[in-house]
Amino acid sequence: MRIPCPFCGDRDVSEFAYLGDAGVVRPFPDAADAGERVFESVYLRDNPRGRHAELWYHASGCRGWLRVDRDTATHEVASAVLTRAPSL
Amino acid sequence: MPELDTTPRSAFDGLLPLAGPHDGLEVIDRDGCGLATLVVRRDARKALRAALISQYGVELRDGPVVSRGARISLIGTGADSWLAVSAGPNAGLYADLAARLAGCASLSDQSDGYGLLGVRGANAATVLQRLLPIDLHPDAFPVGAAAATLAAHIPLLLWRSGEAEFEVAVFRSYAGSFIHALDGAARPFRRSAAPTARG
Amino acid sequence: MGWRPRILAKISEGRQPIFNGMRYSAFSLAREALRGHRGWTPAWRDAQPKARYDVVVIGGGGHGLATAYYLAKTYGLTDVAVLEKDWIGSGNAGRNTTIIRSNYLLPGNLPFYELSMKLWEGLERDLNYNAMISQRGVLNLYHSDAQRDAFARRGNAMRMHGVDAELLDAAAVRRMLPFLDFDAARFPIQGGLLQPRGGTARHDAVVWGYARAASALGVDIVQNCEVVGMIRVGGRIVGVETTRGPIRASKVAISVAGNSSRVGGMAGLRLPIESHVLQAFVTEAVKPVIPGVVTFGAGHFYISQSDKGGLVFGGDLDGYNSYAQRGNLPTVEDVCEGAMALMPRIGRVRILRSWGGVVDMSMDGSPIIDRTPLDGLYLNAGWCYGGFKATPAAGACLAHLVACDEPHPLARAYRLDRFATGHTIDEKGMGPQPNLH
Amino acid sequence: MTFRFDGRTYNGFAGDTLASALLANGVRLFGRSFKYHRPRGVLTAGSEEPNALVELGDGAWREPNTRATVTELFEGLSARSQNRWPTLGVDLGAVNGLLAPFIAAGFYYKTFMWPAAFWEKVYEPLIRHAAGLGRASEHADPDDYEKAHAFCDVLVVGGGPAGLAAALAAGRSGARVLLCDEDFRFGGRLNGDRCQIDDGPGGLWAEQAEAELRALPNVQLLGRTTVFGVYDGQTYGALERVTDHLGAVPGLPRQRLWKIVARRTVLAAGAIERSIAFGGNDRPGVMMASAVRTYVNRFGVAPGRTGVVFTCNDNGWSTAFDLAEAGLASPTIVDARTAPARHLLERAAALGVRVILGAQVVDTAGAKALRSVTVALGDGHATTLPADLLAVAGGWNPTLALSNHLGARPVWRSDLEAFAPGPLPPGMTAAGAANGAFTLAAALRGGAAAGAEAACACGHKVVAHDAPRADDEPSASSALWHVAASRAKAFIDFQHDVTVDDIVLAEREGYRSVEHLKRYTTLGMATDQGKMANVAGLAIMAALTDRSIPEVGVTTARPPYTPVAIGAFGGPHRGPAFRPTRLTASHDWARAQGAVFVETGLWLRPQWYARPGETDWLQSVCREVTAVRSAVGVCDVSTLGKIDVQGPDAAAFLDRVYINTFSALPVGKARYGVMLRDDGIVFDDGTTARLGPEHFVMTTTTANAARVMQHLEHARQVSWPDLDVQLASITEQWAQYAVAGPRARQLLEAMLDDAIALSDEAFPYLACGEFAWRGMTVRLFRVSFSGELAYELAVPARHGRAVLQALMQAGAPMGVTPYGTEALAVLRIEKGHVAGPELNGTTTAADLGLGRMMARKKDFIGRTLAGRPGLVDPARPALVGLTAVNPAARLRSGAHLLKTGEKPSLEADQGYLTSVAYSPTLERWLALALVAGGRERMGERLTAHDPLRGPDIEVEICSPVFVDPEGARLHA
Ligand SMILES: Cc1cc2nc3c(=O)[nH]c(=O)nc-3n(C[C@H](O)[C@H](O)[C@H](O)COP(=O)(O)OP(=O)(O)OC[C@H]3O[C@@H](n4cnc5c(N)ncnc54)[C@H](O)[C@@H]3O)c2cc1C
Ligand SMILES: NC(=O)c1ccc[n+]([C@@H]2O[C@H](COP(=O)([O-])OP(=O)(O)OC[C@H]3O[C@@H](n4cnc5c(N)ncnc54)[C@H](O)[C@@H]3O)[C@@H](O)[C@H]2O)c1
Ligand SMILES: Cc1cc2nc3c(=O)[nH]c(=O)nc-3n(C[C@H](O)[C@H](O)[C@H](O)COP(=O)(O)O)c2cc1C
Ligand SMILES: [Zn+2]
Repeated sequence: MRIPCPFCGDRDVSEFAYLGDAGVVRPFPDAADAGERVFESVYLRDNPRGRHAELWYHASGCRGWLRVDRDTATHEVASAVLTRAPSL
Repeated sequence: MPELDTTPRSAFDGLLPLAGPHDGLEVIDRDGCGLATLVVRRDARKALRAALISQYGVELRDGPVVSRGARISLIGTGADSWLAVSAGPNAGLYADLAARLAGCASLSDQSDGYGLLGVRGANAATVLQRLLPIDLHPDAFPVGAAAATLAAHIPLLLWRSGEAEFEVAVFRSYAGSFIHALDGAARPFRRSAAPTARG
Repeated sequence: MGWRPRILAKISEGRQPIFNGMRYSAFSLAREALRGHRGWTPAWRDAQPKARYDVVVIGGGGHGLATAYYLAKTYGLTDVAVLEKDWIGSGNAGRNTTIIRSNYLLPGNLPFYELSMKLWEGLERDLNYNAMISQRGVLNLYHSDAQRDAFARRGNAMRMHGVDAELLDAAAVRRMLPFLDFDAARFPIQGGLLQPRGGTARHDAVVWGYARAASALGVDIVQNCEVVGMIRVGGRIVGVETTRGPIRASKVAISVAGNSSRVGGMAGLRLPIESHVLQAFVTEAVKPVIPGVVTFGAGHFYISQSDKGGLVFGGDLDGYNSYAQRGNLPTVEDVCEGAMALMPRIGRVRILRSWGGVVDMSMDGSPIIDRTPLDGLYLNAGWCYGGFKATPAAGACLAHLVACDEPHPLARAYRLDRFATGHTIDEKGMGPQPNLH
Repeated sequence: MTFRFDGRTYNGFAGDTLASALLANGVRLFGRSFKYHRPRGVLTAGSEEPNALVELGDGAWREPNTRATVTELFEGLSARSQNRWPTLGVDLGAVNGLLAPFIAAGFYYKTFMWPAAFWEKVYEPLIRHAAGLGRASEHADPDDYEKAHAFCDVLVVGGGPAGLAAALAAGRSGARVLLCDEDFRFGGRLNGDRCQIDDGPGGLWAEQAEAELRALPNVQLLGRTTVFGVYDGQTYGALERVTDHLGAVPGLPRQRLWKIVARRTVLAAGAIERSIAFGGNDRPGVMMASAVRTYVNRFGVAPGRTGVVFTCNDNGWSTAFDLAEAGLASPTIVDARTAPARHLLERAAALGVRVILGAQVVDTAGAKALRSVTVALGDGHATTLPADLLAVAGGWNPTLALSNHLGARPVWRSDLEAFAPGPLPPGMTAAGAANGAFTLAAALRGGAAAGAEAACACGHKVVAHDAPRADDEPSASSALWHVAASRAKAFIDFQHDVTVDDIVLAEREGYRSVEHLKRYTTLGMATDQGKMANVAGLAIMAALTDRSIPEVGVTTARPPYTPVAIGAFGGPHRGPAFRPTRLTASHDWARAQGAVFVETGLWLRPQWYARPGETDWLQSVCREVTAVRSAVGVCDVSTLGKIDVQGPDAAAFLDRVYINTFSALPVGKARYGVMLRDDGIVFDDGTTARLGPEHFVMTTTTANAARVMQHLEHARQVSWPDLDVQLASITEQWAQYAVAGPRARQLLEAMLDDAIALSDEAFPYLACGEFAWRGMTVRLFRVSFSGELAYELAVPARHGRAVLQALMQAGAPMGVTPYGTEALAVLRIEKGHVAGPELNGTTTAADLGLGRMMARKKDFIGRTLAGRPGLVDPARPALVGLTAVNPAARLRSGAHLLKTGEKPSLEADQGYLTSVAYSPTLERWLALALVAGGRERMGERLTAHDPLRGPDIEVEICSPVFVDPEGARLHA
C-alpha cells in the first residue's frame, strides 16, 4: 500500500504509523459532556467497510500527521492532507 | 587537570572506507559540516524567507528540495522544517543561525546528531536504489531533490547534489549499521573474484 | 470454587449427538473402504432457513457453530439456526494458524482460556471428529531480564490457577531447539516460557466437527445466508433480515469476528472494535522440523508445523483498519526477517502461500461476551488474533449467556461496558490502540 | 557439464534444465507422490510442475522440493529424489498405494480418536513422518540474499511473444519499462514451439526483440525473475535468482527480492496446458503435450521413443507433428473429437502420423515408466498401444494468478472453456495467452497494443511500428476433463494424489463448496497450488452437483505465484543485522573497559563493567553501586530521548501533555514530569528543563523516545494546531553522562575548571544551565535518579568519548567508577523510583504514588478518562516496597504475593514484584511491588510465591524509598 504524503509524495506504507479514525475530535477543555465525548473519541471509533477518514503519521518521513481518506475494502487511497496547515 | 585528548570523532570513525574498490562508487565522510534543524514559527514564513535572503542569500523553497546558497543549504525535511547544512566545515553554524533567525524559526544544533556522507559515482544511484524505497531516477529525483525516508530500517535524509552525487545524513547512532547496509548494497559492484561451486 | 466443576460437568454431560448410524471410527472407515466409500452421508445438513427459531446465531465460524452445539447439547435448545453468509469456516476459523494455549496473565482471561483448553482436551471424543488436537507445547522466547520477569509473572499466575507452565533458561531452550540462532543473534535468546499442554488443532476440522455434531442435534446450518439487517421492535431484537428473507428469533447472537462492527451497526451499536488484517504463511511440506509452537519475542514471528509438513507461521498485524482479507508486503518481509533471525535453517524452505484474515481487534485486546443494550441481542466479539483457541469456551459461554441470560462465571469480565468503567483487560498494556495489541 | 542425481553422475549441456538433462540421459523416474508414493516422472517443462521435485544441494545448501523443470543446470549440480525410502526405485512407502481405499480424502478426521493419548504419542508422529516431501537443511542457510527497489512506468510480466511485443511498444516510446521473465531464456512458447514470425523462426525473432530491448536505456530486462505477488499501491514482489545457476559467487547474493512500483503493468504470463483425468494419467512418461514440444524443440531431447498424443484440441496435434518432424518413431494421435479440421488430417497423413478419432485414453500400464496405453475407441472397443511417451493436451488455462491477488475473481469464457481475467488490479492489463488470446498472431497483436496503451497512459508518445507478422495457427478446442470410462485411479492433483474418486467422496459428504472441496481433499494445496489441477476439479464438482463451472466458482489465488524461499524475504536482515544497532558515542570506550552490553530497544547500553577477577555480574554491580553511594560514578545516559520544545507556546503545550505544570518553571530549572495516554494510564516520564523562556528540553525514557515524539507531534499537529510550538528530536546530538555520588561536585569542579559555579547555592538541585567549555557547548542538569548528589552533563556527541575519558581522568583521585544499567536499576530501586517494569501500560499515576502531581486547575491529556471508576478504585494495586523477612532470602520479580497461609489461586492473588535488586547499601534484596490497596498495608507480611523458580518467601510491605528517605544526600 502506498500513501501520497502531501509533503513527501507517494510513499510505502511501512514509513507510516497508524492511529485510526480521524472523525473523532478530542473535546477540550471541559465541555459539559466532556467525559462521555472523550470516552467515545477514545473507544468508539468508526470501523466501516469502505471509505474511512483516518489519521496516519509519517514517522519515517516528514513527521507530518495526515488525514487520509482510504477504502478499507480495497486499500485504495483517495486523498491525504496534512492535519495542520503549514505555517504561513 | 592534565591535558586531554579531546579530538572530536566523526560518526563514521573507523567505518570508512567501504571494503572496496568498487566500480563507479565512492563514499566520502563529510564530517565537520555544520548542521541544524530549523522549524519555522507560526505565521513567520515570510519573515524567515526574508531573513534567509538577507542574511545568507538563500531563497527558501518549500517541499522536499534543497534551497541552495553559497554558505548554507536548506534541505526541506517537513512542511515546516528544514535541515540547514553549511557548505564546508563550520562548527558555528547553529549559533550563527540562532542569532540571525531569532523569532522566526526555532533552531536545534544537529552538527553531531547526524553523520553526513557523500555518495558519488556512476553507480551511486544504482547502489542507493537497492536500499531506498523512493524512486531515484533523475526524472523523479533530480538534482536538488531531497527526501526523508527509511533504508534497511534506518531513518535517513537524502538529497541529490549532482547527477551522480548524493548526500546522506544518518543519525549518528546508526552510522555503523548504515555503513553495513551500504556495504551490502555495494558488494555486487566490488571488483571481485570468479564463481565457485556451492557446497 | 465450587461452581467450576459444575459448569464443566454440565458442558461435557449434556446430550449426545446421534450420527444416523454413521459414527466415525476405524471400523466404519474400514467398512466403507471395502465398499468404495459409497455409504457416507453429508457431515452436516445443508439446511433451508425456517421462518423462525428460538435462537439465531449469526456467523458460521468456529464460535457460532460451537455456540449452537452447546445450546443444543448442554442447554437443550435445539430450535437453533446458524446463519453463515458464505460457507462455514469461511472467516478466521478457516484461516488461522491453529494455535491453542491458555498461557494468559490476567484473572479476567486466564480461567476462561483454561476452560477452553480443558474442552479441547475432550473435544474429539465429544464430537466424534478427529480435529487433530495436538499438545506439543507452546514456547514463548524471551530475550531480556525484563521479558523473563514478565513471563515469570505470567507463568506464576498460570500455576496459581493450576495451569502447566515452565520457565526455561537458554540452555534448556537450546536442548529443545538446537537449531535456533543462539550465537549470532541480534537479540540473544535467554530462555522461554513453556506451556507443555499448548499446541495446535486442525482448524477446518474444528468447524466441520462442530457443524456435524450440532446438525446431528437438530441445529440448522444455513450457508450462503447473509444477515443484512435486524428486525427490531422497540428496544428488542426479534429477528434478522437476510439475503434469504427475514428470519424471526426469540434471541439473536452475533458471532461474526471481523464483521462485528458491521453487524453490530445493523442494530445501531457502536462497538469498541476495529477490523484489522492478520497474515499467515505456509511453506512447502517438509519432513518434521519443529516439534511444537515457538514464538519469537524480539521479532514478529511465531511458527509451528502442520501434520502435512508445512511450516505455518505468522507475525504482526498489518496495522490498519481493513476488510480486504489480504495482507501487504512490508508485513511479509517483517515476518520473514523474524523467521531468519530466529531459525536461519529454514532459509531455503519456500513459502507456498500467504493469506490474510480480518480480525476483530478490541480496544484492550480482550474479547466481549455480553448482552447488548438491546433485549434479545447478544454479542461475542473482540477476539483479536487469538480467538481460535477460545472456540470451545466462547461457544460454551455464549451458549450459557443466551440460554440463562446471565454471564457464564468464567466469562464475567468480558463486559461491554468495561471500557466506560475503566475495567479493561489489557494483557499487553498498550491502551486503546488496537494495532498495538 | 557434469551433475549428480541420486548419487549417479550424468552429463548435460549449458542451457539445460535438470529435467531436460535427466530426460536426455534416459531418466524417467524423478520422485514419489505425497500420499501413495506413486512413481512420478516429469509432467511439464515449467514452474507448474507438480511431480518432478528433488532435493538440491548438500549440507547447509540442501533445498527441498525444487522443481527439476526450472532448475538451470550448472557444473557440479547435485540433486536427490525425495519422499522415498530406501531408494527411489524401491520405496516402502508405496504400500500406501495398497492402503489407498482406507486413506481416501479426509480419512484422518474419522479415526485415530481412541485412545486419546495415542494421538500425540503414536498416530501423529507416524503421520508427521510420513508426510512432508523433502527435508529442510539442518544448518543455517549459508547464502546471502539481497533486497532491491525498482520503479517504472510499465512493468511487463512475462517475456513470451506477448510480453516482448508489449515491452517493445512501450520501450520504443521512451517509457521506463521493466520486463521480467521467470525463465532463463526470454521467448516463452517461442522457445518450445515451431513457429514463424516475420518469415523467420519465432525463436530468432525473440532473440532480436531481446537484443533491441537490451539496447534501449529506458528498458531493464530481468531474466530468471518471477513476479510472485501483486500488492496494494501497484507494488509487485519479484524474485530474481541471481546465482542459483552459477553456484556461490563472492559478492553476489543467491537471490534478490525486488519490490517494484509500477504505474502500469502488462500481464503477459501466458497460459498453462491442462491435463485430462484418466486412469493411470500419472505414470512416468505421461507428459503435457506442450512440454513434449519444449523438450524436443528447445532442449533437443526425445522424452520417448514411441509416442501417443491424447488431445481434445488442435494444439495437441502440433506435438505429434513435431515428434514426427524430429525424426522420432511416428506417433499416434488419439483425439476425443470426431471431426477435427481437414488440414490437420492432411498434415498428419503427410507426416505418417496415425490418427484415432472419437477415442479416449482410459488406462496406462508400466511399472516405473510407461509401457502402453489403453484407448477406448468410439465404437466401444478398446485397443492397447505400446508407448513410452504419452503427450496429453487437455486445453489451456490462462495464467491468471497475479490478476486475482487483490481479490478479483476470474470470469468463465465458454468460447475458451477456461477462466480468463476478470476485473484487473489497478493499472494492469492482460495480453496474449494470459488474456485468452491463444494464437501467436493474437499474442503479438495484443502485447503490442497493451504495451502502447500503457506507455500512453504514462504520458509517452507511441511511435507506430510494423507489427511482427505471424499466422493465427489452428487452436480449436473442446473441453474434456475426465474420461468417465476409466476404472483405474485418475489423478486430478498429482502431487497430493487427489483423484476423481476423492472429489466424488467430498461431494457425497457435503463438502460441496469449492473451498470445502479444497480443504477436505487438499485439491490445489500442493506446491503447484493447483495450477495443473484446480479447473479440472471444479469441472468435476460442477458435473456432480449439476452446476456450471462458474457457479461452482474458484478458490482464492494467493501470493506467491511460485514458492519463494523464506531467506529471500528475509534478505540481509538476519543474525546481527536483523535490526540496526544503535551505539552511543562512547561505545568503544565502554567495550574496552569490559562493559557487558544489553539491548534497550535498538540501543546497546553498558549493563555493567566487568573487572578482572570479578566472577559474576552481581559482584560488578555491587561494586558500581557502592562506588556511587560512597564516591562517584559515571553512567552513559545518552540513549534517553531528548526533544527540543521551543516557541512562544512551548510552556502552554507542556502543560497539556504533562499532568503537572511547566508554565511556572523558571528558566534555568528542570522538573520531573509524567504524561498519560488518552485513557488515563501513565505513558512516560522524565525531566524537562527550561533553557530559555521559549526553550525547553524534554527527556523521555529510552524505550519510548520515538513514541513520545509521535505523541507530541499528534498533540501539536492534530489536537492543537494553533499553538506556536516547534519540536525537534535532539537525542543524537548530545552525549549525556550522569555523574552521581557524594563526590560528583568535586569531580565536575575539577574537570570544568571555572566554566560554571557548582556550589549548592549557585547550582541547586534541579538547576540547569548551558555554558562553553574548551570550545564546546555543554549543558548541565542537576537531576538525580540515584538519590545521590548528581548531575547530568550533556556534550555534543562528537566529543562524547573524549569527555567521558576526561570525567574518568578528573575523577580518578575521587575513585570514579563507570556504572551500567544494572547499577542504575539498583540505585533507583533503592530510592523507589519507577521505571519500565512499573510504567507497564496498566498503571495510573496514583498507582505509582504520583497522584498528587496531577494539577487540578488545567486540562491535560488523559485527565478525563483517568477519572473512570475502575481507575480510581482504592483497591487497585499500588506501588510499595518489599523486603524479605529473612535478609538472606533472594527475591525475584515476577513472583506473586499471597496472604501468608493462603492457598495459591487467582482469587488470593495480592499483587506481584515488579522490580528486584540486591542492595549492597542495605545488604539485602529489595523489591518494588504493586499490591492491592498497598499503601494502606505498610508493615503487613505476605508470601512471595514463585512456583516457577523457587520456594515461597516471606516478605514485608514497606515504603518504596529504602535509602535516604529524607533526601539529605540529594541536596548535599
Ligand atoms: C491469520 C490468522 C491467524 C490466527 N491465528 C490464531 C491462532 O493461532 N490461535 C488463535 O487462537 N486464534 C488465531 N486467530 C484468530 C481466530 O482465527 C479468530 O479469533 C476466531 O476464528 C474467531 O472466531 P470465529 O471462528 O467464530 O470467526 P470466523 O470464522 O471469522 O466466523 C465469523 C463468521 O461470520 C460470518 N459472517 C460475517 N458477517 C456475517 C453476516 N452478516 N451474516 C452471516 N454471516 C456472517 C463470516 O462469514 C464468518 O464465517 C488467527 C486469525 C487470523 C486471521
Ligand atoms: N494454439 C493454442 O492453442 C495455444 C494456446 C495457448 C498458447 N499458445 C501459444 O503460446 C504463446 C502465447 O504467448 P504469450 O506471450 O502470451 O505467452 P508465453 O507462454 O509464450 O509466455 C509467457 C511467459 O511468461 C513467463 N511468466 C509467466 N508467469 C510469470 C511470472 N509470474 N513472472 C515472470 N514471468 C512469468 C513465462 O516464463 C513465459 O516465458 C503463443 O506462442 C501461442 O501461440 C497457443
Ligand atoms: C495450518 C494450515 C496449513 C495449511 N497448509 C496449506 C497447504 O499445505 N497448502 C496450501 O495451499 N495452503 C495451505 N494452507 C492455507 C490455505 O490454503 C488457505 O490459504 C488459508 O486457509 C486461508 O484461506 P484463503 O487463502 O482461501 O483465504 C494452510 C493453512 C493453515 C492454517
Ligand atoms: Zn511525509
